Amino acid sequence: MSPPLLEVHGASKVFRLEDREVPALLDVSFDVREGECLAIVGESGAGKTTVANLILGVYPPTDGTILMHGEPLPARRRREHRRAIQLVQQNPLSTLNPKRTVGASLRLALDVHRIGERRERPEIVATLLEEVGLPGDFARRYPAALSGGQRQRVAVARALACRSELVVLDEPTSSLDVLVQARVLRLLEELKPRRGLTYLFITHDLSVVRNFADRVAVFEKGRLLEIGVTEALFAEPEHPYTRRLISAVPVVSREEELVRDRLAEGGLNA
Amino acid sequence: MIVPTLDIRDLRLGFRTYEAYVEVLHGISLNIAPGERVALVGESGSGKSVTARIVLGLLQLLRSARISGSVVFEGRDLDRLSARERQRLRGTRMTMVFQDPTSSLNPVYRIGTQFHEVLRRTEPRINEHAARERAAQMLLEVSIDDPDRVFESYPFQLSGGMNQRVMIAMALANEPALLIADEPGTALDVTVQAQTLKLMRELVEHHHTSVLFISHNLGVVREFADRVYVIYKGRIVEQGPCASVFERPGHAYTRALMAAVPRITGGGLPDIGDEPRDFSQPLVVHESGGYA
Amino acid sequence: MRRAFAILASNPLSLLGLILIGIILICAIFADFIAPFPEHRGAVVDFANFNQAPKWPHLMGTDLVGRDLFSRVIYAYRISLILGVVVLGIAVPVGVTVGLIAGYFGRYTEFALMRVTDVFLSIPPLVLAMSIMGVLEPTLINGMLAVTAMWWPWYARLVYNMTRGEKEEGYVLAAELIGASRLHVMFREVLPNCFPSIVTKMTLDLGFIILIASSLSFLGLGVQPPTPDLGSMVADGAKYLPDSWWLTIFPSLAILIAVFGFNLIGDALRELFGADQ
Amino acid sequence: MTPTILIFVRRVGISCIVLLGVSMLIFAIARVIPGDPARIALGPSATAEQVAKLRAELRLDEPITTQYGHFLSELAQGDLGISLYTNRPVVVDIAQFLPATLELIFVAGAMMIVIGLPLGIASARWRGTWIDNAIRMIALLGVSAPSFVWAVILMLLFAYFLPLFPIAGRISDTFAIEQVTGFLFLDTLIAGNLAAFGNAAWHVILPAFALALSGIGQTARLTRANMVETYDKPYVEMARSYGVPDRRIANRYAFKPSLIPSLTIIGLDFAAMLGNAFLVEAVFAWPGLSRYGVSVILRKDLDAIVGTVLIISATFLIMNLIVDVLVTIINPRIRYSRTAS
Repeated sequence: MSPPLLEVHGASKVFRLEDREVPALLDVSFDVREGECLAIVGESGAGKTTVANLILGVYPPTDGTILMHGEPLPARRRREHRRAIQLVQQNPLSTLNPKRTVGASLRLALDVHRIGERRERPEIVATLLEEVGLPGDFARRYPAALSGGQRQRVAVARALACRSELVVLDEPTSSLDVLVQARVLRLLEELKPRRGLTYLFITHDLSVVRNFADRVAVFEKGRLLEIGVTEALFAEPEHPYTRRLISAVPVVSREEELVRDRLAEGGLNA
Repeated sequence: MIVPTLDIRDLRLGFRTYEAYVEVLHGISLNIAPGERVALVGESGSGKSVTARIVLGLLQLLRSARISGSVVFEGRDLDRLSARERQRLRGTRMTMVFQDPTSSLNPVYRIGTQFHEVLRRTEPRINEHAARERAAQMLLEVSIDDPDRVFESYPFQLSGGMNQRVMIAMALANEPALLIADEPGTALDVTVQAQTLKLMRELVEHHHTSVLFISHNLGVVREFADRVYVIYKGRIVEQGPCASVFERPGHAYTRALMAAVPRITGGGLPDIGDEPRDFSQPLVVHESGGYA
Repeated sequence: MRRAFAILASNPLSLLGLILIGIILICAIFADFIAPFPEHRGAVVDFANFNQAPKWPHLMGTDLVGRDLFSRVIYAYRISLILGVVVLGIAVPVGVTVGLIAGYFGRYTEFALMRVTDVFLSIPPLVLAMSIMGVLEPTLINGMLAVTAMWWPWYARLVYNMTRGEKEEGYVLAAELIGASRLHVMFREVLPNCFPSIVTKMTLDLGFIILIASSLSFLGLGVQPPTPDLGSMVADGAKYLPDSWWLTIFPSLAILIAVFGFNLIGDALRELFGADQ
Repeated sequence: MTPTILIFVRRVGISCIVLLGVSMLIFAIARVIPGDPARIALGPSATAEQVAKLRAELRLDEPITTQYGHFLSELAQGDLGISLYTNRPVVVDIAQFLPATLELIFVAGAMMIVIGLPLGIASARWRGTWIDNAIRMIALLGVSAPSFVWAVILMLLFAYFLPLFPIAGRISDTFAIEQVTGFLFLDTLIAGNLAAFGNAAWHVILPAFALALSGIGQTARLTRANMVETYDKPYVEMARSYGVPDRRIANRYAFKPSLIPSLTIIGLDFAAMLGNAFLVEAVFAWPGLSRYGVSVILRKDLDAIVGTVLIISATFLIMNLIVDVLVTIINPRIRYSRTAS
């Protein structure tokens, strides 16, 4: 088993509103290992996004620590900390600045982290686009001229541009059509070993998780209920909530229906 | 002979813009028997939602829309009806459930007021008290047992699932012949979506309501509908009973769709070719299906 | 840009706006060649032709000291436009910067900056300009100062509201996560998305500045005679209503046409940019 | 109702802070005055001693912060100082002139809402048709001219050429009405003189309309824009799908949510009216705050300038508070959100 890339120890997050406190995450600990894809599964209010934001350093945890390569990540992150952890967002419509070209959005990552010589950067941008399956001359286009799937590919290229180690995938395909979703997921799967990436995959879609993630962590109402290797968790879901989630999955074949209903009742081996 | 609830033949829709004339629907035909649940499944931009809006007579209000073909509802050709007569059908004989329940309810009126408005469509003189009673009865049917609290609430004070149930109750309150459901519950959590769909299915069965169910989610369609039409870029490419379409998809596009869905049983991510190879093949009709 | 122009020209109303403003701009820029009596912009007295109703060569008639009203209206346009350009030249950068900072930083910065903005917005615009003009000497420069002081908060408010909205957009988060500086995020990421609204407002405001400036001089708090000014021309003429109607009606129409023209274009721009999104 | 009251208290607090800021700003503006106000007040014939004495009386020799401190403590006692122009307390002057201005503004404000809102609704409901185009044109014309231009044009048309309305003043000289509140509408009613009430109403129509025109245009334009935006909302489509008639959608389903942003702008239009009233009053010889305001500004009468601007801003802030309360009542989302912002 590979060593942990990122460790979350006893992380809690409480949001202070004017007249009350809203706990979003309660004493959560887990780690993400180098080269794996850890899926974080749950419904709205589960704390998935809070976990992502803590790891990305959007805001600091109320309690607990987050370690990267065994080093604690500070609350105020320097540029170097930013580079290693990148995000692919859910909404392809807003993830790219509509007033800047695709190339400019990618160039920003290179400029900020001084990757490559200034002269080489347009070349690097083109290479990055090709790596995510887009023609290099897309650099001149504005996001309005791109489809949802193409925008998500650009977002992936942006994460690659930073030479990031951990990519947080926040429902990256949930607003895409099923054919496009399949292609984008495929791309992500291919990039992972080639670029030595580690994924934290946030989703509510268990069917995708089953085929895409190495390990799964199930969250509900800010708590981590269950975490385990995908195969094992889908063979023997321990927690009743996990079973409820599985029972709600819409399936397209009789065979799946049988498996799902047995899982919902307790597990394949029960 | 039974009169179908809805019979669409060779429906075409185009929009006249400044630059050109864009055809969105290229002649689709579709029918729904009384009490039948029929799904129209396809990707975004395939023309599902506009079809629903033509049936309701909403798109006809747009001056840029050009519509041809026939839409016969309970034996009456909608094209021959005046705008006023079409309006009279809406909310009484045909109703609609929308994608995002919370934003589909008016944010500045209480649920009770909005429900009253809906009931007034069939009974214009219904008073508040009677409306409350009728509405409470409907809310009980969608498993809301504290109707009074719900009536006093504004939509933003209720959860998405609650609002969805309220919408379903409103949609069925006037005993419509046809319910159009446009991606119902897509904005909700999976467990809530599963619950409300189950509830809706039971209810329409109980009330013997015909349903036109619009969705992009094959799994949801399979669980809800009796029969399915697959639409691709404004053309129906395949139709038949859910069981046979899902077991033996005949059309290249349907097969690709089915293949692209990741399975809960595992087996890895699907491998999808880049180009739609033969998605424009002619219509595939499954023998056991179809209703005429 | 060319496409935008083509769309503007295809709509009869915005075309009318373009034509009106085009004529006014040409008049203002080439006033020395277009005005039939350029010397009448100053303190000229021609008692032989005083207070005459419109007839050739005095298209709009003459005023009480015999100056050609048409020439004076043209020169008044020039001064109004210079005023408008200078005011916006100062007010827009100031307001935009304040709005960006308040909207992007939030919290205490936002509270402080927006309360200052509120203070300026809480004094009815004309009253604020009046007090400044009254306290200072009524000259063109001071007029610009007074109008600028009442104008920047509107841009601060506009950009502040937009920034708060844009801040929630994914691309801002993406830039922040890459590690881009705050300056970059504010001025390179957020600001370009505010441009359409800013440009639209600037077009509308060129009209409204003419309106406010003429209001000030109508009250005797604007540009002083003998400099031609639409507002003071209306004020002077109003004393001789209804007999010498041309003294008030033509300057009034001149204001109306200019503001109307800018409004037409502003509306068209708003629709154009709105449709783009 | 507690949250509503809480919001209200909060808004009052913020308004007070803003008003304090206004006082500082206007105080600062008034003190950068070039030339010596004492000299201007006393005229060129006054001796240097007299000027020095007045300077001391006005505390002009002290640092500006001390002056401001004195000003605040006097303000707390309801004292705005003495006008050098009328030699009376500024408070008394304002009390005399303000009611006429407020009366004008209230009537204009009522016109703005009663005419502007329905025009906006009609324009949105029949958008794209000739009705819409006509209303948009009228609204655009309304905002395209300063109110003094409208005042002059209306006066020329409806007082001179078609003598339907009086040319100037608040009430005909034949009526002698005892001043109780300063508001003629109230005073005539108190006096029980309906003829005088009617005469006052007849006098106010033309100036109020001139003042209201740009507000009417603005309100119509804004209401239309908001309504058109609301028409694209899913809940309007849902109302349509339930066969709710167009008229009911326009007047109810789309109107109420659209009113929320419109109201805020209507509040700002009131502010513009407070300023524009100066222009209209000048044209129609309306005995309001205008002549006083312009006179004190031209004479650099410090206390009177500060007092006038402060009162006008306070009026504006109070109107905005009223608007805020209305918005809160209409918008349940504010009323019921526990974290009102």
